Amino acid sequence: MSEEAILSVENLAVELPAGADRLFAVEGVSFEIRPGETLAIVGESGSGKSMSANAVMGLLPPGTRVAQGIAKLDGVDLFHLDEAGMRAIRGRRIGMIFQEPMTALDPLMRVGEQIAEVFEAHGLLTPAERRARALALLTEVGIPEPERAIHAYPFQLSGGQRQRVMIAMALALDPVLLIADEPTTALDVTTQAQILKLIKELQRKHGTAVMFITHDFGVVADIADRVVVMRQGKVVETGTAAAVLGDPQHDYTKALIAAIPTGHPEVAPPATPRAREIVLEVAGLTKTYTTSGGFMRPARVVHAVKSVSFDLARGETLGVVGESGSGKSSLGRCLVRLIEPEAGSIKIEGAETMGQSIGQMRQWRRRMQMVFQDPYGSLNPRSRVGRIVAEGPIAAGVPVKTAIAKAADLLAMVGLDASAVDRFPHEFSGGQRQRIGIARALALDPRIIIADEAVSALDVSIQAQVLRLLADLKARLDLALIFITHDLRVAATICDKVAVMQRGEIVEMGPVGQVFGDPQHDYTRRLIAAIPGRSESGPLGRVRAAGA
Amino acid sequence: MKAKLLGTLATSLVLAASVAVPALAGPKEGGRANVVIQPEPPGIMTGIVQNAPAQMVGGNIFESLLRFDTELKPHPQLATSWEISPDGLTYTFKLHPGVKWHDGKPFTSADVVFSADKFLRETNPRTRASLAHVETITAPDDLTVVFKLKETFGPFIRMFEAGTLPMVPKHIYEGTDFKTNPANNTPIGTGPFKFAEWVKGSHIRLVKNPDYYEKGLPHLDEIYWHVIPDAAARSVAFETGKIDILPGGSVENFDVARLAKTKNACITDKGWEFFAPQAWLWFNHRQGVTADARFRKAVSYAIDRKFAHEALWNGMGKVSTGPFADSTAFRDESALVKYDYDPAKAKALLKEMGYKGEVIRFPYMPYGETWQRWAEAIKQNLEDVGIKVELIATDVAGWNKKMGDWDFDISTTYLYQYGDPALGVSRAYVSTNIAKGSPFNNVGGYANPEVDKLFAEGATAFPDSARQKAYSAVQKKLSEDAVYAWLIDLKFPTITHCNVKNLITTGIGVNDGFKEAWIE
Amino acid sequence: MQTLWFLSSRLVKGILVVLAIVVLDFFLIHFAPGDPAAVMAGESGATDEIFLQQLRVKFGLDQPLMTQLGLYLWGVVRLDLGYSYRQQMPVLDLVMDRLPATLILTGAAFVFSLVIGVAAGAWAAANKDRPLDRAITTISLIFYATPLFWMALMSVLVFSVWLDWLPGFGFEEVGNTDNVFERVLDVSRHLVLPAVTLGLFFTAVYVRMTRSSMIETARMDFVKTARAKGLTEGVILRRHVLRNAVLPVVTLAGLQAGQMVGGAVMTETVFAWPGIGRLMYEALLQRDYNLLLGVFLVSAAMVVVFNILTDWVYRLVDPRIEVAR
Amino acid sequence: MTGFWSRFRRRRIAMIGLIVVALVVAVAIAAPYLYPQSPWKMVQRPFLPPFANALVPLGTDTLGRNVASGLAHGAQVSLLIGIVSTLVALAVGVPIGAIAGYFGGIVDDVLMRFTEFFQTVPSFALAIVLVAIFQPSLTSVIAAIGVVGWPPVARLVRGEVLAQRRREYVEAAILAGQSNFTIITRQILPNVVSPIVVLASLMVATAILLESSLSFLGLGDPSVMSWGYMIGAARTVVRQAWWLSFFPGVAILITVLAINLVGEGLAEALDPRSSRDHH
Repeated sequence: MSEEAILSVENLAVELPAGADRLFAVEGVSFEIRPGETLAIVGESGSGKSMSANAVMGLLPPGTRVAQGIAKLDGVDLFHLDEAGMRAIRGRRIGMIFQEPMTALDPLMRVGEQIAEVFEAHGLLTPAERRARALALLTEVGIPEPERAIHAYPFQLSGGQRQRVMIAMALALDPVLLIADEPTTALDVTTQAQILKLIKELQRKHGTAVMFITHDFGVVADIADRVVVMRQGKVVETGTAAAVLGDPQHDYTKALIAAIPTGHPEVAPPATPRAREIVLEVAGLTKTYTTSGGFMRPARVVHAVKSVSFDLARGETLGVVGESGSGKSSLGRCLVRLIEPEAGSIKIEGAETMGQSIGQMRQWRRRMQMVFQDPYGSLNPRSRVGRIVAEGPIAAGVPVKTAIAKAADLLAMVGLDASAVDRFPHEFSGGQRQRIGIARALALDPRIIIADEAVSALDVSIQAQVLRLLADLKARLDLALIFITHDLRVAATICDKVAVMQRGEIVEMGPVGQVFGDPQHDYTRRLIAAIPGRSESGPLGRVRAAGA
Repeated sequence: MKAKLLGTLATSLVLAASVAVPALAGPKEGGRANVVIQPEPPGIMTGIVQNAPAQMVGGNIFESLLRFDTELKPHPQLATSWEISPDGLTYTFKLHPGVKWHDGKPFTSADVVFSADKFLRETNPRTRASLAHVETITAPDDLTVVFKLKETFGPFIRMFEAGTLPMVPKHIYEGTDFKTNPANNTPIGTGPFKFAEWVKGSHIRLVKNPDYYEKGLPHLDEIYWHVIPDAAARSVAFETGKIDILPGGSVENFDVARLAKTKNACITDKGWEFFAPQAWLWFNHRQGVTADARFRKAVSYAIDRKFAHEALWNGMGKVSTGPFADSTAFRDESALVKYDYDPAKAKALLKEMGYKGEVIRFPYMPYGETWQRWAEAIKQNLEDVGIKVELIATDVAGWNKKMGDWDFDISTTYLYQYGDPALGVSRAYVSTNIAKGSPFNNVGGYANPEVDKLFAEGATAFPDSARQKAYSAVQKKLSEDAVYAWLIDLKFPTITHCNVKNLITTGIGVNDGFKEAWIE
Repeated sequence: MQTLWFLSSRLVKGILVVLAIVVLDFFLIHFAPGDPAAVMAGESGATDEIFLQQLRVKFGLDQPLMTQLGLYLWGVVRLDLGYSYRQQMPVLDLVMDRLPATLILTGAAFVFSLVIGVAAGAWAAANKDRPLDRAITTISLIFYATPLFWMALMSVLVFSVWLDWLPGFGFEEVGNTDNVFERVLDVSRHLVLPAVTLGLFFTAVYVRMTRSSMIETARMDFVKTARAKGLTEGVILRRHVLRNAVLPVVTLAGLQAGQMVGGAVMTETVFAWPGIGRLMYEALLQRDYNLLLGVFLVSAAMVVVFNILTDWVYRLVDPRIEVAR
Repeated sequence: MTGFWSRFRRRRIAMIGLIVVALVVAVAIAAPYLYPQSPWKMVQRPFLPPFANALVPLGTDTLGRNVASGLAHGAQVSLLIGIVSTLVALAVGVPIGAIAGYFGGIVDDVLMRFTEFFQTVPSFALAIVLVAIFQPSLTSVIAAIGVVGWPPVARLVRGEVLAQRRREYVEAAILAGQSNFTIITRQILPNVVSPIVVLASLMVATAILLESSLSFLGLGDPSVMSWGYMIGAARTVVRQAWWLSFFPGVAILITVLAINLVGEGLAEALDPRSSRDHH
């Protein structure tokens, strides 16, 4: 505490517009950041962490306003600056990067010009110098071929590259403070690791203070010096990273940390291994997408799924992991034939389903049901929950009344109140909706459940509950489970076997312990290395090592 | 605006210079007439295209042997004199010497024979019908033409009018396909004006024929026919001075009264005597209630012609009382049974015949506002006495088709009578003229052997007193039967600025009016 | 190469669309009651069956329908749109005579509506929910709801008849001058009322579209990024918001081209503008099949060209299209 | 629904629009009682100016017919044509758009080419042709307006269905074994209703404009009094009797304006952004 804080926020309150579910988005929030330090603000969705950052930047969404508090930057209260004064601070004293690098860049402007704009905004340098600086910045953030990239449009860059451009822009004028609002959430795990590394490096080099907003304790463990934990607009705990992660004081923090997937199987394998009763056998499954070029132009071929083979036994859980675009979701959809595979064989309980008619397919689909990713999009907003769950049986010919009654039972089984039957999806929280989705999948008494990123959209505490429910149901109903996820920690927690996919192919498959403990394929190794919070030297790693 | 101002200034300077010369009492030479043409004609070669706007323009380019004044008396044109043999069978014409076509070739009797015997027989059905009475057409010398008839045909002399028998150049058309001859687009005539240019959708320009055979004529340098498709725009054009002359039918009747009151506007209903258009209501005699004379009489009583005459036609023309229009020869008022506006009589007749509310189909004539308003008024008149009417909207083609297919119960129409019952009246009444496909024959399907006989007598009887007898009998019979409901003997007013002088001099009005016209 | 490819593929597509339209229209119009021979003959005031038959033979109307269609299509391929029975001229000549006037009118109306529409829309969006925004929105809504022909009628009444500021009809004062400059001036004066009247409806459309698109775009993340750079609101609005917001307006403008040709029928009729809109209405009333088809063909082709041009402009403005295709 | 109504009510301008529309509807319904005589009936001398005679408050036309009566009866026709033709357009456009959006691929291609095809023909010109061919009558006018009106519906529905199609609840429905028809009608369409309702309300306004344009050109049903007819009939006398074209023009303007205001109010009240405020 010897050094003077460059930013200190005291007793901040942000008022929400009338009619919102609470009066203040943020209330009584205080924290400070010292030069060169990384402060992580952690919390689940709705905790007010982003709102606090936006308040500091003076970029609150319309309708909300700072009701109280001071934010001192170099002794000046930001909340009492006029618009011009605030403009002089933005970009120059405080830089900011956002979650979605795709939408955060102007799609119609070359990235070089977008970087140069920062200098222009503050009336610095000549156009030629601005260009030169932009080039230097792009080089510094590690974009390949910066001379070409400077002329590129955002859509021509990958997600990681775009985020690098954002960082270049944010750091162009050497601000004393960088606000990073969930900057890696939308990125694949390997890219995330690279970006985190880049931020760290730049911070070291320029001595910038970083205010890092995230929901991921793994990331916190990797990057933070100090941590502020927020919940429902209030700060529940503040301290050094080591202290908060290693010895959380508040129950909420404890719960959050406990909910982090440990990366170790939680369900003990059956005491007596029984004979594997194969329910699903997949061989040589292939699906390619051809973007039609028309005449004179070569067609582009993308292998979504390429010669995938595996089998699955009753009571088994197969994890399918990989980064976005690896084909893991396509695989899941091919299995239930939401996408028609072009080659291969899918045998359910020994019977071939490929090449069967739509009518016959309906029969097989009852054996294999799916739990979807998006808790909002996967439930029809205009249907009542009971009806949603009962739809399968109704379509199969069960009388509506009977089906709805059964739906109520199922809802109870997934831990929801029986009154849920008559309500609409929007009346439920994200976790509850995923439970409804699970109930729906169970309604047709399937043998196999495919869960496609079923917990990715959930807050970590909810995630743990849903995972537990799935594992529990699987055991109780003796189901086979295919669990598709990008999160290796989640996969390690719930799966027996794991398949690693890259560019449509399974590059490595085997028991979880074997794949994660002793990865054979280079890609698997890279994935594992990129898991945040994994490093043994980080606070979380130390905690974990000590606890486990 | 500025450019116009400058132009005006320049003109007024020139005018100022010429004012020094004392004004002459006679016609002023030179200048341009701006005239409206509506609709834009498909062509102006009047031997091929016979519609009204084509005739209006073409009448200045093409001429016939004679002209007819407003009393329908013949006057010399390309013929200097003519002679009818006492038996009424031989017509001998002496041609004007030294007449040249616009391309410089001399006009001779061979052109007359070609025009009448070859060209118009092929292209003009109306002329063909009249020429059916002709036995031979011969040219004893370059300036003499002789028409020999098979039988006497009373109205024969009226054929030699510019619209019916225009002279076309033999040297250009002989041996070609008349309809596609390129000269149709750059017509060559003998008239006082020559074709200069035609910008489709905009204007047609005629210029003075300097070699015209009548010395000192024409007075005007050029005529611009402006195409302005919107009626309101035509009125504005007249008021703003862009247009000097609005020929009959070029503005809506509702606008006529207003325009007539504007400054420097002169109005006349002369110039329609030859055509004598008469409007009436067709009845379909073939079926339904309209086949019943009592119903037709009821309708005739139910229609308030006076209201329409005043509200829709500005009191121009006359309320019709019978099948012969006011200026048509052999009209006999005393022979007619008349149907004045009397709804009570109409109701009584309907009751007597036991009309049960059958719906009458009325595809009215789609010739513009006035006709639609009139149809609405007629429908209202009829509904007031209890007749149910269904108005059917059509376009010109659809209406022609409906009429030609006899797919109607009543409908409005008007036809030219061409001054003589044999030319323009009998066609709507004689049973020999009932044929599907045309909207201009005996569409109503009225068939009465007695009437057929009387019309035939009237056409060929000689002399005129014999014709009058037959026609008086016909008028009596037709009005007794209430064959159609005759509405109004139309006159289409010509509106000009008052400094346009001497425009309407003949019975076909504007159609050959520019020869003697001048602008003060 | 990309461009060439784009143009040729769009052109092929466009030609196919136009040909299909011709075939459709051919059947549609021939389905109509009314015999063109009767119309032609009817003009002469009197006629007989021999004459009608002559006309039918002359113009191939006695042939089976499929033969007529085949002949017509073959003609279109050779750029021969047939012969107008009524006007006694080749259709192509008639249409081409009238086309420039329509192009001038719709072109002027298009530019007018787009420029004013986008400017006013942007102005309104920049002042969202302030009196200025309300005023612009209200005025544009009124123009949007006003029947085109009524507006035309009222504008002639006010500006031409009562105030006598502008000519109310026609293309030019015929034969007044041979001076090119004076002629241009003259035509421009005649153009004002019809072009503005035709353009006002579309102006209203573009105002509304630009405004909502601007407001939508202003919510985007990259606008927040621009603010975080410290740019002023004015720069953000012009450089980031407007450019992005204009894209959907451009697309809409391309689609509206067809509507504008339709609107031209009305405007040209009221203002006596010698364009193809008026030609079309006249042709229809006279059942001048070949002429009608010719006008249809040309106006559909115009729309296709407009669409291609719009796509082209879109490609210039939006770099994403080039690669995405 | 109550949430929707309170959101709608909050917009004052939309409420004004709604009140005006309600008034027009009331006039349309009351027309036969207000003016039991036919609006075609010639009741007074022609060209009687407005406010001169209490029995004909808005004056008389070229044939001495009551302008006020024409306006009232015209309201009936305008609304009838506006609503029915919109329904026709929906009946054609919704299935085409839904099928194209749901099945995608070649079906989509074919249907959308078909739609594009109709959009390429200048729609007003097409309407003129259709009405002329089938002869002007209430039915042909409604059909023509419907036929030129459906492509935007199809495109909108296709877009919305396409967006819904990608949502996982549709995949869930397929896995539940529901038929395509059930999925489209029971699952997807209810979620697409809001934008369709908004578009439909605006289409009613457009249809009224289109009908008036056709009537103006003389392509209206000659037996029904409509506002467009009144203006078309008054065009030639616009200078001596301004009220004949002025009043019906204002009637169209106000009605179309009001419907547009209601449509915009609907759009905002049904906007997913504002309806999502409960989470």
